[in-house]
Amino acid sequence: MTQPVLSVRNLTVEFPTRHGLLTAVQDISFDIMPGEVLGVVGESGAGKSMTGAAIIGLIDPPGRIAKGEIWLGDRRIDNLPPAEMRKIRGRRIGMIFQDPLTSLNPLYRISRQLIETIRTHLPLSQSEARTRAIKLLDDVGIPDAARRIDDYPHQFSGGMRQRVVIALALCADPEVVIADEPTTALDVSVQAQIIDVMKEICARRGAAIMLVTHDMGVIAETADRVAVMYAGRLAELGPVAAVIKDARHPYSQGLMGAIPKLGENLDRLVHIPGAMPRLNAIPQGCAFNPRCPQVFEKCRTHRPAASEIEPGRRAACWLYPEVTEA
Amino acid sequence: MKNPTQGNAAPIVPPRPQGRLKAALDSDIFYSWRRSPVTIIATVVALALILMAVLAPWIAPYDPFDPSSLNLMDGFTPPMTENQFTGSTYLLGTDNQGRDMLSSIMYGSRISLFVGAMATAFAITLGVSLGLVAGYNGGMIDGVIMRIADIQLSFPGILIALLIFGIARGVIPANQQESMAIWVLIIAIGLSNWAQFARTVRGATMVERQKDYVSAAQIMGVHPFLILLRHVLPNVLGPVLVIGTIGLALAIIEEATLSFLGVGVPPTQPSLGTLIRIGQQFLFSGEWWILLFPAVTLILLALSVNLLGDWLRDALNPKLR
Amino acid sequence: MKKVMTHLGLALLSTTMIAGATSAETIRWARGSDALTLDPHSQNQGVTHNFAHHIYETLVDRDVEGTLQPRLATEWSLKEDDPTVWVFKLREGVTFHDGAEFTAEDVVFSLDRARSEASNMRQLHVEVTEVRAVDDYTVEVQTTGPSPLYPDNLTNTFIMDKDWSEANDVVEVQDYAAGADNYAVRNTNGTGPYILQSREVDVRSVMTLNENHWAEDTPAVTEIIYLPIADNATRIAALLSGEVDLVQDVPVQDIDRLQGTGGVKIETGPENRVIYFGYRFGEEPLASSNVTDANPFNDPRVREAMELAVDRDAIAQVVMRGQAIPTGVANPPFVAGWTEELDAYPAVDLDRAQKLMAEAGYEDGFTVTLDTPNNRYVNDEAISQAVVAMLGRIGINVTLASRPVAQHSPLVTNNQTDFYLLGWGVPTFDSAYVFNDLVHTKEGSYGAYNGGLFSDPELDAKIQSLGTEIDMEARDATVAEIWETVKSERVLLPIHNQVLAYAMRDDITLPVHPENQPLLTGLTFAE
Amino acid sequence: MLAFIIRRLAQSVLVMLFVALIAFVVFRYVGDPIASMVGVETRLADQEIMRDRLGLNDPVVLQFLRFIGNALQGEFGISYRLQQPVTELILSRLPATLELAFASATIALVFGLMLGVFTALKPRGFATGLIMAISLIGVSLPTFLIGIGLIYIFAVELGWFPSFGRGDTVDLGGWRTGLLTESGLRSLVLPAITLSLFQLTLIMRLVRAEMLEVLRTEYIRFARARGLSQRAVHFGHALKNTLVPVLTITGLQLGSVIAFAIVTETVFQWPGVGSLFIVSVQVVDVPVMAAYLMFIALVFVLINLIVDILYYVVDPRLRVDGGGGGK
Repeated sequence: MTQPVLSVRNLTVEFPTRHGLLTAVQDISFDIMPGEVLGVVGESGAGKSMTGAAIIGLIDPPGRIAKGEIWLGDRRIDNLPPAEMRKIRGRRIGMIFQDPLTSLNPLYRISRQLIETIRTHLPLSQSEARTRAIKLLDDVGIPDAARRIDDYPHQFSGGMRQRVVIALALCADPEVVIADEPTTALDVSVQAQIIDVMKEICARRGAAIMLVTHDMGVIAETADRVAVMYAGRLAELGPVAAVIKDARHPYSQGLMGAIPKLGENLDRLVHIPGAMPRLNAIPQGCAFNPRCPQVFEKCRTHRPAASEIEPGRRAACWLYPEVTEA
Repeated sequence: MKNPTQGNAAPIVPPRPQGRLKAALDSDIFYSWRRSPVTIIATVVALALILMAVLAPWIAPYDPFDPSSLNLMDGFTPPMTENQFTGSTYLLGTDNQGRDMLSSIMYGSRISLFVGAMATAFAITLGVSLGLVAGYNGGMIDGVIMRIADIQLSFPGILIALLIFGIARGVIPANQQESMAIWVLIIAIGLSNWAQFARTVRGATMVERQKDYVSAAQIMGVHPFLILLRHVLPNVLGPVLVIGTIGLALAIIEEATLSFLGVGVPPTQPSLGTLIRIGQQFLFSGEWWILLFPAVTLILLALSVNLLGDWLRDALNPKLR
Repeated sequence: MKKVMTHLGLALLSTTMIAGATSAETIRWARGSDALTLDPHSQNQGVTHNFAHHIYETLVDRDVEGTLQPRLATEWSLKEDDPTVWVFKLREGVTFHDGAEFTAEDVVFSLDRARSEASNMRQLHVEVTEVRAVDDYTVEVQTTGPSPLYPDNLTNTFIMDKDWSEANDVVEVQDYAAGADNYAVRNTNGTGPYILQSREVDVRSVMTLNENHWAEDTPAVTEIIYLPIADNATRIAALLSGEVDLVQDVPVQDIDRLQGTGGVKIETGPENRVIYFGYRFGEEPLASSNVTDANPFNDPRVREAMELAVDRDAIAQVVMRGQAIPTGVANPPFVAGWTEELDAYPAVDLDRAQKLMAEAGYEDGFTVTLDTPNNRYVNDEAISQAVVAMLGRIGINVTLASRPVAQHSPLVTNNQTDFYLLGWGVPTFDSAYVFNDLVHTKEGSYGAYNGGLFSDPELDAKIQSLGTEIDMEARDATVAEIWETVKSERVLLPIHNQVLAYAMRDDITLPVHPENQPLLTGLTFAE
Repeated sequence: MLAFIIRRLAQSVLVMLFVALIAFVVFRYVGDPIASMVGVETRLADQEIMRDRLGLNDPVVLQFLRFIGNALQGEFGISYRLQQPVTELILSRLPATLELAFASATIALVFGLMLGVFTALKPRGFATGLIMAISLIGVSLPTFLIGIGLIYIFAVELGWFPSFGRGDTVDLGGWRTGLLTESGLRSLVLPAITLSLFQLTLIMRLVRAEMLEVLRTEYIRFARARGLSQRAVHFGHALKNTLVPVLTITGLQLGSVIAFAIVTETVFQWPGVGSLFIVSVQVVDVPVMAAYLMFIALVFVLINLIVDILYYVVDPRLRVDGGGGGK
């Protein structure tokens, strides 16, 4: 069996606030296999982005990883000193942010941003790095890359800019790319293109993708496996097709009730009454229990762990006998 | 200038139901207040000074504005020392006219605060109105207003206030200048501080103007300006409050500087700045209390108001520079 | 200009400004303001004259006692058979700084220049119709009528070199309207004891001893560095930190402290200047008063009540820190016509003052605005403030309007004030100078500063007679009569005569000059 | 670019005209120039003659036109007080003010930038709290009190620095500098610090706020996520973006340093244009006041122009969008 390229073990992220500790991510575990696309889905505030930030070591203070481990291949990275972690970012884990309009430094030419990143990680000369950068731009589908590389970000359209962002994230050939809502800010018409470009270029380079989105449609079309998050916890994890067809967690069931078409916003389509609790008001037991149509006594008192209910599938719900307490 | 649409990523704060926003905001503010001892002290000091100023006519031991109550021979009495001629004793001593320093400071703070508050209120009114007009109309009007604001911002308030004071001196008949002095001061300081408000409000207005409800209102026949006012004001309340607080401190200092330069309120009704101007003459002659107490009061007042403004800025986190 | 600057640069490089590094003969002399101009006839202003006295000289001047002394004139007298002509004998062997010889034609030229239209010294020479040289060292001045006190007017009229003036095109006094400046504004050629080496307006001027000066005694001070420092606190700080040696304008409140400071001492003496209040006469109601059917000041009882309410001693003691001589007459003791009887003033009597107010129909008092300058006389604003408080006690509710002198004095000359403070110096040391401007009805060249519009035709006649009376006894009698009326009518409300204070490092001595025009030639060093 | 500059220039001319009008109107009606030109003892008839000669009795419009015409030629007439051509007076005072302004601006900029960046990068440190608190005290202290306090402590009590003036100066072809002598430099210390404190706090707070905001932006997060070094992120990416808005405000602040010098120059008897102005205000020396105002306006306009052009150079977005309507 191949070793996972990225392995998250019992990750818990906390924010000390005046209301006490807010647990933004609680006890999450998952693996990403080489070349695999793992979709992470959930409403805003479910902890998806925070998980991504935790993996790459960029949680804004005062937030911190309170528990758990993150392994990149056979190297544990959640406790690395900042300097070591910097060598991993960009080099071994790439990250793509939501808004291409704000992800690029407006004052520097694309070339400078690319070359700077390449040379930070790879022992290349200025001109070698430039060649590599042009190649990358070409790969992500920027026409006339050799000329446009010396443009400023504002001279590109939104979709083009996100391609540049992808090129930047991939310029040192990382093994994993964390794409945090990479298309949300884009025009519907280019969303699909960007997803395709990203998927294709990663596939070509053998990079795995952790695709964070609240757009179930994107997941359905892109991901191999999907992780459903609710209130900072993992609700369900399994192959995309299986989860869509036969979701096990009542929340996932609600989520899959109607798979939105690509580009439609999940927030408007949740068919479950009520709203996700605020992080400072997560109920005892299962976080979903106040909204769950199948709630019973145990749900209100005991918290289910995301446990394997059949090979390759995990769910955190007391409906399944295999589920253990967290 | 900053693009007003550009938001900040605020990853830690979970989304809140819109209806409770206000309550939550309030409690947030209260919480950050409680957590900052400096702010608590600043609040207490500011409140004490404001209270002292407002209540001066009732709590001050003497009325320093009533000249007939003064005894010149009481002049230069050191703090808590018996005057050699009159035998009177004053907690903070007396000035060169025999005025009780404590009462003078109370009444002086009253004038300084009054001038500062009125000038700030004037600046807010003017700035908000012009900002709305500029932001709503755009084009030429916007250009003219913002260009004037630019000029205004680049000249120090003192110079502008001096100018306005000069104009007033020329326009107002000699025998009314004294009674008008305080209003001239208010207008002068107000006119030198409006631009910040105008800029903030203009930005917010330009954002709001794009929104659907404005055109909807237009279709429904409501004057969009009214709608804008209703929607823009709550949005800019935070920044205006912050700029206003800091502006209040600035206005108080500006009043002091103008009075120091001799173009402030009449010496028979001294503000803190006038008291400092008077006291500064006695810097080398040993009557330190005439300068020290008003100066400390002024600094405390400006500092506590500034600290409050600073804290408000952090607490409301408005997009400010 | 360039040359002067280079010169200055060199001069500065050779001097050190740091405290303590001064040679014994150099005096760093700080004042509140700079001379306005070097043109000696362009400004009739004390600071300017004081500066000029070191470079230029006058025919006569006053010593520290205020007595007239010979300077460029050695003798002067009325022509024996013609009281309308003054004869001046000039000092021989005097040279200008450029080496030119001083002769009668220079005096004729200078007096004519001082009388010319653009001259600010003109009013002191209005009676003069002609100045003529009799010989190289005798000059006659022809006046319209007998002018017994004309030499008193000459103490600030400086003598320039005719040839130098013609060569440099400064025959005319600076004319603002011409839009160009005048060589004499920035360059000098006098006969005085010091030669100007460099000058940066408002910053510093350097003068060095004139080795060829006619005086027998060589002054102890060989170099003067003149430093205008406007801010009172900064000026005193400069003395305390040893950056200057002499401060001429010492705020009264700092005198005590300076006296108690090691290394610094104070010289004080009375100035020839009286501080007084003026008020509006006439039936017309006051513009600033709540009494709208009458003028309270026109009632002699109100004026007496005011005099009884004002505590001159308290003002002198507290506001002036003892640096004032309270007086009951608007005439400094230096001036002919001053007597002790006139100088007496009543003790404060609030009961009587209140009774007088009631008799006059103002038991509830009245309101009025007092206009005061705030940058002209010693503690002018504070004096006014104190008087506001004192008048408040007899029900006169005074609003204080305080302005820089530039805005204050037009109010007085244009009669736009009901009640005002003013100070009056008497450079001629003669009462007529007071009467002409303050007491005579405002008409023609008389009564310019009679801001209260006091008018008494009988007094006017007497005042006018003073100008031509040559019988000094009769003249003195008239002066006494006029003062009698002025005092009993309370035409003015005099407060005190200012006392001047100079502060200096303790090994030098400079006595106070009554017109505040000390010559540094009189400065002595301790052994 | 050219069109942009031309548009700015046209605006500048309008601004100058506007200021000229104010300068003229204000000072034409403040006080009585004659009263300040002549001694107290001058007779009224003489004053009237002078008034006529100076053209003060002409119609106001005519006086204004004359004012503009003369101003265009750098001709502001003769100072009523000092009887010297005003332009020459201002030019001779200019080096002092510019040196003071330059020294304070440098102090303000260097320390403001350093402290601003420091406090932004260590937002939670104790030192940051301390610096921020002290900076607030700095803002709350009126400049004149700071100046008097510094004189009292460092000149009178300690005797370290001179209390007034510029010390020795050296003439460099018309530019009288105090920067080349020891006493000149020593004299510069206290006034420069006094004048810089307010601007320093402003710049520091501005830099800090701007930097904090920039550090929160996505492109900084993205830069970090690409593994760029701390140094590259903070000083390569964040600082430059911070500097764009800071540049504008700081540039304009520089103009106000020159104007703000009025108070400092008065306290320290610094022989610059500011103290010339204050003395002129006190004696209503109209030509000097008018010229000073025009001079400040000119400085403002020039700095504004330079800042605009710099802005244009620094921010590539403006170069293409052609103007940047948001500004």
